[in-house]
Amino acid sequence: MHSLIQLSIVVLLLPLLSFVTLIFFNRRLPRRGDFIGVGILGTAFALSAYIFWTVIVQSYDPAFRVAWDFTWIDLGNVPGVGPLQVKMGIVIDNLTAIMLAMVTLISLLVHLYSTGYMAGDKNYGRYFAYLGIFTFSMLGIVLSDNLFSIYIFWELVGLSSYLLIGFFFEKDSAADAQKKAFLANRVGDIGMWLGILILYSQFHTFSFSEVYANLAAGKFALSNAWLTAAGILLFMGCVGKSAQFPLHIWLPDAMEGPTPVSALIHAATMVAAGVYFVARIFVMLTPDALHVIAFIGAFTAFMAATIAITQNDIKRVLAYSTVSQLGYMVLGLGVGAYSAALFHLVTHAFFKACLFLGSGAIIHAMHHEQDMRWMGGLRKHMPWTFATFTLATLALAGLPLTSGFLSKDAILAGAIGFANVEGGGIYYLIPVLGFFSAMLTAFYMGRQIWLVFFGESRTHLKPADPHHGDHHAHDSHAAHGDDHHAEHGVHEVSWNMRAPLVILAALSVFFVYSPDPLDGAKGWFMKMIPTPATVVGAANPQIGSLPAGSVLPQLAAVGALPETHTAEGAVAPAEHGAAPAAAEHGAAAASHGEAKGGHAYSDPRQAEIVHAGHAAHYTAIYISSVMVVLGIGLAFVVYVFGIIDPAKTAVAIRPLYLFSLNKWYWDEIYQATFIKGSVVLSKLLSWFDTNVVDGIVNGVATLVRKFAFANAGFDKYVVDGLVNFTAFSVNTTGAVLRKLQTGKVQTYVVMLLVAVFGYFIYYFTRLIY
Amino acid sequence: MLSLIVFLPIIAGLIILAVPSSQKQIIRIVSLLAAIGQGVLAFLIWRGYDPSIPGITAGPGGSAFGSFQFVEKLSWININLGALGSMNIDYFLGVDGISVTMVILTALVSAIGVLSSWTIQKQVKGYFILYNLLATAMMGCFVALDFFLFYVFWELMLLPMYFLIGIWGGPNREYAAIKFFLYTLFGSVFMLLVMIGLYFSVTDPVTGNHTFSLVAMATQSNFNVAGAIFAPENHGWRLIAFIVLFIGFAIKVPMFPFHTWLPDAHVEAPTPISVILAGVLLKLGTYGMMRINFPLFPEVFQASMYVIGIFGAINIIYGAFCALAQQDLKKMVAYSSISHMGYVLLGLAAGNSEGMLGALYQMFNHGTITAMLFLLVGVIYDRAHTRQIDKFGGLSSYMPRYAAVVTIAWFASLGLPGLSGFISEAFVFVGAFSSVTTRPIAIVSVLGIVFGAAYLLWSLQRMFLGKRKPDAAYDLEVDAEGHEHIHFHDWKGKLDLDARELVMLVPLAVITIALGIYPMPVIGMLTSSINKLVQVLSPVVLTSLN
Amino acid sequence: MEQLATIGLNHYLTISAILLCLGLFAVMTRKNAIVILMGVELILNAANINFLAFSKYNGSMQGVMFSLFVIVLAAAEAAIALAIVINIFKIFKSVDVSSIDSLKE
Amino acid sequence: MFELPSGAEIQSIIAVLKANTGFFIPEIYLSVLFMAVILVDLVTKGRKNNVLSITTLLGLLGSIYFIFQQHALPSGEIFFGMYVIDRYALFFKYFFVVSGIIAVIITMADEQFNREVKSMGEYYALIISMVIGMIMMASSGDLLMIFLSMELVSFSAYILTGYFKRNRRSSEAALKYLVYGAVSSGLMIYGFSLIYGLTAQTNLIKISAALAAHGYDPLIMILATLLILAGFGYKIGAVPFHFWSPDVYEGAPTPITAYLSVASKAAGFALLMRFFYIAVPRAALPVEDVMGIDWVALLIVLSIASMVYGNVVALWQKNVKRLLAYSSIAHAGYLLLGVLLRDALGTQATLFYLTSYFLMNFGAFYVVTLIANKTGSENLEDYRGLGRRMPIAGAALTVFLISLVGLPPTIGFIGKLMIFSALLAKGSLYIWLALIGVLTSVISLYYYMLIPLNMYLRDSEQPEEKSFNPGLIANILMSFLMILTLWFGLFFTPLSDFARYSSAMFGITLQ
Repeated sequence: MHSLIQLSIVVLLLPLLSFVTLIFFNRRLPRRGDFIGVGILGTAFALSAYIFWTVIVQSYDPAFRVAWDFTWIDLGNVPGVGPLQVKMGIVIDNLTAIMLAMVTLISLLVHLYSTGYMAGDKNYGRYFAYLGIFTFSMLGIVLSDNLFSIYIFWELVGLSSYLLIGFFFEKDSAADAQKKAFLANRVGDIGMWLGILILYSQFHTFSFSEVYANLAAGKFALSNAWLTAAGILLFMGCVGKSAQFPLHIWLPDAMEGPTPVSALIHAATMVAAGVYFVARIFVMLTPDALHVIAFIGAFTAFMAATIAITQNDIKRVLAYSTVSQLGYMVLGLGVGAYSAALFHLVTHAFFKACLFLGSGAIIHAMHHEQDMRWMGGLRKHMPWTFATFTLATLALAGLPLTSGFLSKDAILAGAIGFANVEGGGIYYLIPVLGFFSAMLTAFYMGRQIWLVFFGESRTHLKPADPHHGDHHAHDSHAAHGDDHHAEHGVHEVSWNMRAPLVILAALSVFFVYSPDPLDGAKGWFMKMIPTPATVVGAANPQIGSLPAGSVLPQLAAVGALPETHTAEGAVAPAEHGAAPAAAEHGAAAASHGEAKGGHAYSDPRQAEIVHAGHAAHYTAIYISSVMVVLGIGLAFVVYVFGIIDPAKTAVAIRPLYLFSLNKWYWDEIYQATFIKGSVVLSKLLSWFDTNVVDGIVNGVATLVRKFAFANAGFDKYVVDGLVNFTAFSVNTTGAVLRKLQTGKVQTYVVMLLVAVFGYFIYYFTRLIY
Repeated sequence: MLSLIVFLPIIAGLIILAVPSSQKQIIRIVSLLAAIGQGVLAFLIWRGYDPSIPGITAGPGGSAFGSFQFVEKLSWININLGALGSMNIDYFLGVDGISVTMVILTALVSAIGVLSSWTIQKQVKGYFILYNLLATAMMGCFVALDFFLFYVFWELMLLPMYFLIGIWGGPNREYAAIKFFLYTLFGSVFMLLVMIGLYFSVTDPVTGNHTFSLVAMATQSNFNVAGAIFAPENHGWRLIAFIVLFIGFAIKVPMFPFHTWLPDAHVEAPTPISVILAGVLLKLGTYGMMRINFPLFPEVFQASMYVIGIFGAINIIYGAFCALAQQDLKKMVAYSSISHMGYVLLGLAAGNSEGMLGALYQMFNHGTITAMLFLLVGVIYDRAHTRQIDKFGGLSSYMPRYAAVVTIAWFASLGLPGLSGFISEAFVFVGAFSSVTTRPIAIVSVLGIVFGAAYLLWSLQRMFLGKRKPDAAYDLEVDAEGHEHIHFHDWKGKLDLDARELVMLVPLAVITIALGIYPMPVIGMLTSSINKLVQVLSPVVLTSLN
Repeated sequence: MEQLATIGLNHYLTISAILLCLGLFAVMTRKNAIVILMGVELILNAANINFLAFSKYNGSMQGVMFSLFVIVLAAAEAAIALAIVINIFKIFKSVDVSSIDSLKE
Repeated sequence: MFELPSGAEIQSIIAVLKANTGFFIPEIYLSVLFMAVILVDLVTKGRKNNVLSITTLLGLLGSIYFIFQQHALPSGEIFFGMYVIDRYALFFKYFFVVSGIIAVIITMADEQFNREVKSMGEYYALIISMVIGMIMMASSGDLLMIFLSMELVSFSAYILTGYFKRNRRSSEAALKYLVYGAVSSGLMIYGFSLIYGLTAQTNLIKISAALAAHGYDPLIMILATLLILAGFGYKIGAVPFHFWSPDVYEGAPTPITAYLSVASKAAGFALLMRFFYIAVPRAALPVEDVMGIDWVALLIVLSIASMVYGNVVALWQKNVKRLLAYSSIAHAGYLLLGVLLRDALGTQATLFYLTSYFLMNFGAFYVVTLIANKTGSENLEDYRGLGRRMPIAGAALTVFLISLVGLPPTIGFIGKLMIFSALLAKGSLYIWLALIGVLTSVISLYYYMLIPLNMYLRDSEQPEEKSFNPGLIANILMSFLMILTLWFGLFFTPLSDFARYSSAMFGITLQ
């Protein structure tokens, strides 16, 4: 077994150990055993840092990949298949190494931070236990080498997120949020599971490598539509976890959890798992699937950004910005800017974690005030927080010299390139949305910075109502139960909360990733994480350029989004043209080893996109810079110089304002349709069950039910019903027949004779005829 | 060995018969000892079982001894029918992969049932006699390899169940009891006719006589009586027989639309009986299908896989929806059983190894998990004397241990990875999706995953999270240093789980988790039998794998 | 006269059939238990006539024997019947069978 | 016109009679016993003591010895074809004697007699005479013998039914029984006369020979058969000849009810089978008989009607004895299923079913009697909570009822199993009858379970929880019967082999 594998197993199991220890013994340990959590995560981080060092820094090999697996379930010699095992395994490649380091680092920082933030909570110990199991399952996702185990850890992540969102379960809002999150994720998981099933039903294996090998060998027996469907369905898992439209609704509510949890799970790692998963399955995604992904990403990015601009809760702004940024990543993958998307994943993880922890610090300092309208002027009180927060904000907004700039720019460049290659008008929608969202991002982050840190404190403006307006208000600790803004002065947070901020902020600067502040592609990350070779393009090239007519019906059959159809139809010819050109581009790229890791692409289309993206690099820089400046400028115009009064504007464009404030009414829509729908349906069915089904079986239902409760003669109906499905027949026959027993002996005699002579006449007639 | 494990409870019952009914503790202990004895035997069987031997059909030379294990075969009845030769009925026990797991499950659940019967105060003597009778009957059904013997045990279950529900049940128990009795009897009387018909249609290759041996019946070439009612060419009657048997077993499962006895029975039955009912009895239906219904009429099974699958899907989704609407916690759990047994049906309908394996493993897991669920329902019912979900709220603040176990059980029941329920459901889907016949059905039934999560999480939230409901079934008081305490009206015992309850629950929880992490201890015993069963069920499946 | 001289089997059978019907009629219509029993006697005698006639016309003794036994048993039956009827009269103060119907349904 | 037999002939006749008496010992013995009991009664001046009953018991037990002797005898006719000796008859001889014994036992247990009558007088004598009569019914090979034995049974039954002279219900039952019985036996005689007219024979075998030889006028034959069927149907209490039975069973003293419901029903079946198998043409019949008469259809109608009517109407009964009466009608239907098969397996099944019915029905009535002693009532309502106060009786009764339903592991289940096996073995046409059989048996479950339901699931109104103890002997007997019911439900080989052994009439087994 490769030494790195052993290490990674240790890394994987350490957090589990922390979970087990803390869940059982936290009450018996000093400080509720938080040091165990932190210590263990420290070790885990050290180990993964070592892995990172060996794999990435020390001896980088583009094709580096070590895997190990063991038979988990042995199905024996299955008829028609032969010996069949379900294996569990671990794979380490460059991406894994980076993710390992990132996850453990952020998790460690959050652990550290929590020691300050959660201090005094009555379930303090359990909190760290939950963090432990979360880290465990997240690392599981990162390390898995097959779909089945990824699905397992996927759900486990969902569970830990469920537990942590509902950590303050006394709050109904928290309870609602955790349920919502779990269910939304389950919906996504269904899709993912079906996707897995499609692949399994073909190859009888879950392992990535085997699946891809089979695909590359063209062993996929079903139509390509099924393959596309598989891709889209697997992507649904990402839609759920990474809070993409239409399942994004849970993430903002998830802010009910403690703020460090929001930083760890709902900003940096778990939500990124979706993107990571799409990257893992990137090579088997057909162009059709990729188109769907790209559009969903773009739309999500835009929608979330528009919502974010009007939110007042500091964490909600960040939540929606997270959704929006995840949209970027998904968009990036969709357009084929693989490296860029993953790059953004990493950078975003750091600065968004920084932002959340910062907001946590603010909330902490403000005694659990989360509404930005009642903040202001904090920069004097909390300089550290201010500095780090601002730096991260700049990164998020994507100003040059920040990491966010590099990655976001790369994605947008890829989007432009993609649009160029596909050449369809509608595909330009994607970069356009991208850039527009960039502007919005800049705007709402500027707004946030200003509202929180500048101006004068507005705490006194807050309408003094006992339970804090909107119920999303605050984490109610036992210790920090009540809060009086007036008395306590706002002060900077303690070192164990400050240190993480600084580290994360430092990680949001460009030089960590790339020598050239303007080009991420020159950075080590994008060099080292090149776009992998697709297995579907190579195996059956017709997928890329399938005549529209033949694909559409099948696509419709598997229910892909409508725009892809039209899109596919539109671009099909264009691709025919593009393919050869792309081929030689790719060749060229390969020859004078340009910044694509000297990778030759088996799929011309992919090569073309990457190349075009590279070409569109500077365009992207210009446009995005302009957009960002516009955004920040607008923010200044509104909040600094007060030229435009936000309140008046809000009134002026009230419908739009409300539309954004109410998050495009998605919650209401879902409430009205799916949730109401299923509840009503369930009521209906259970009525049906108790009355109709039971009724049919028991004979006349109402009778049965009525008699069921009258202890007296009810059961005779039951029996009749049960015995021959119509309560009536037996029972009434009984009632009628027994009347024959008149008690008068002569009637008996008469009936005797009637019977005898009845027979006789019957036979008589039969003899006559 | 099998005879011992079967009849141990009845022996205990006879001993109890001799104990004066005032000696409640002795009675309890006797039956507990019997249950423990069963457990030990089950463990020995588990240890001694050789997973490589497939079972299902007769081994080399047409005798069961080659393929089944722990076989006990004695000539029991041998009566002269003149021209029709002699009617031979054997006392014929044996286990293979699909029954040995059920034997272990039965031993486990009935032991737990005894523990949870500890609180029964009314007519303890009669209760435990009937209980032991029931235990014997259940165990017998799983190890009987002679149709006649199987039928005897099968019917023997009805009466004790009737009284256990009818005497120790809830307010509406008469209704539930007679309903259960008539339903199941209605299902099984037709089975009797089919059994006789099979007897006249099958000969034992070894003796050449007609036989009731299920092992002989499982081989189609033994249907060699010319002109017999179920002879291979007699398609019409074979179809009818299949349907009759299927309905007979489906009523036990219970399969929509024959399921309505289940909620009533569960709601009225005392906790231990619910545990037995859900934990073991329901499995008898699907076990019967795997042991009798399908192997005897494989070609009909092939033709009807689709229908069975559809019924499975209906069970899954319909059950989930009904559960979603329930206010009574126990009723919700009952409907969840219906939903979960739907997975079993679906897996069986797939007709391939993955599906069958999933189905059988699901039977085992559902046994343990549902047992846990009903025990937990019983715990809260003992304290609050109500099961209305809305009468609680915020319990996990006050009963942390209870809440923890509930969380495990609930999540196991909604198929969370790492807990045993997940693996079986996953395999059911894998199988159902892999077989072309049931693929569309599988796609639909996947919805069950979501709705399953929905009703479970919703009930969890309403009962354990949030704050105490204003009309809750318990009082809340805040002591000096601001700690909140609750107490239930007229409940003297420990507020949180007490020792006895933990003894019942913890093993189940441990099993659930252990089998979720590493299922091979159970699955390892099944695979060869399952693969054999799939072969018996026919080559048609194999060609249709993609 | 020669008609009478040649009384054939049919005549006997006709008579017996008529007797049977009369008996049944009595049994069905009469309310008085005694009369009903007389009706029964008629039925039995109808059978007797048959036996005797057949025995005469196919020349075997069994018929005669049979009718002898029937007569005897009829007498015995009458005895038991009367005993029961008297008992009934003691209790119900009536022998109207249609009024004696406490056992029914 | 008839020439008298010559002296030589008379000599030979006497010789034959002397020879044949050797085959007649059990009957003679019983007749002696009959008189002996009357004498004992005279001696003891009808004083209430157990002398009578004990004598009867021992006497009947003794008769078993003589019956056992007859196994050695060859099958055949005696007394010029009047009487038959064969295994079939033997089976019923045992059956009736034992049932007589049990009837006596139940009588001894029944305390109602103390209340109702001063002297047991001729009661036991009549029981013995009934035994004799039924034995003769089972072994009669001649219409005359049939008639005589049936009347003997009926007369004794009338008197026994009305034995509680001062009891309205008893007397009413007697009257009804009498009238109905008289009419139907009258019709039967008329039918006999017609048969005699057609064949000039009264011996069953000769009749069948004559019918086969000369053929017959179908119309007359049908009329005859129907009239005879009326007579038999009244004995076996099958719909539509059953009307007397509920009233009589309810009114008669419980031991007599049990006795009638088991023994005289069995006697009826014995006759029915012998008559239809022997007398009427039966050579490997297709369903539609060569001579245009569809006996099987006739019996099918009777049997279906009985099963459905009996079970369905029983649902409404509130009096346990009456409920059992209807159930006995239903069981007549099940028995007819076996009869109408007219083959070896069918006969075997019928005989076996009779045995099982014997056990469970007597058991049920015995327990009912004991309960009636304690509660003084046979109403379902008064059974509330009895299970707790009379544990053994409750358990026993439950077992008997389960057996009546036909659930394993009881003998009743095996009985049904045999009947249905016979049906299915015969061919798919009869499966539908089997279907009706099982369906109706599901219905029967419901009303049978009403009794345990009241005994166990409901509590009596009056709170007093004092437990009734029916006494040691009673308990032992009940447990004995219960254990037998269960034992033969699990190990029924001997019984069924005996039934098979006995299913040979005149030494011939049907095929």
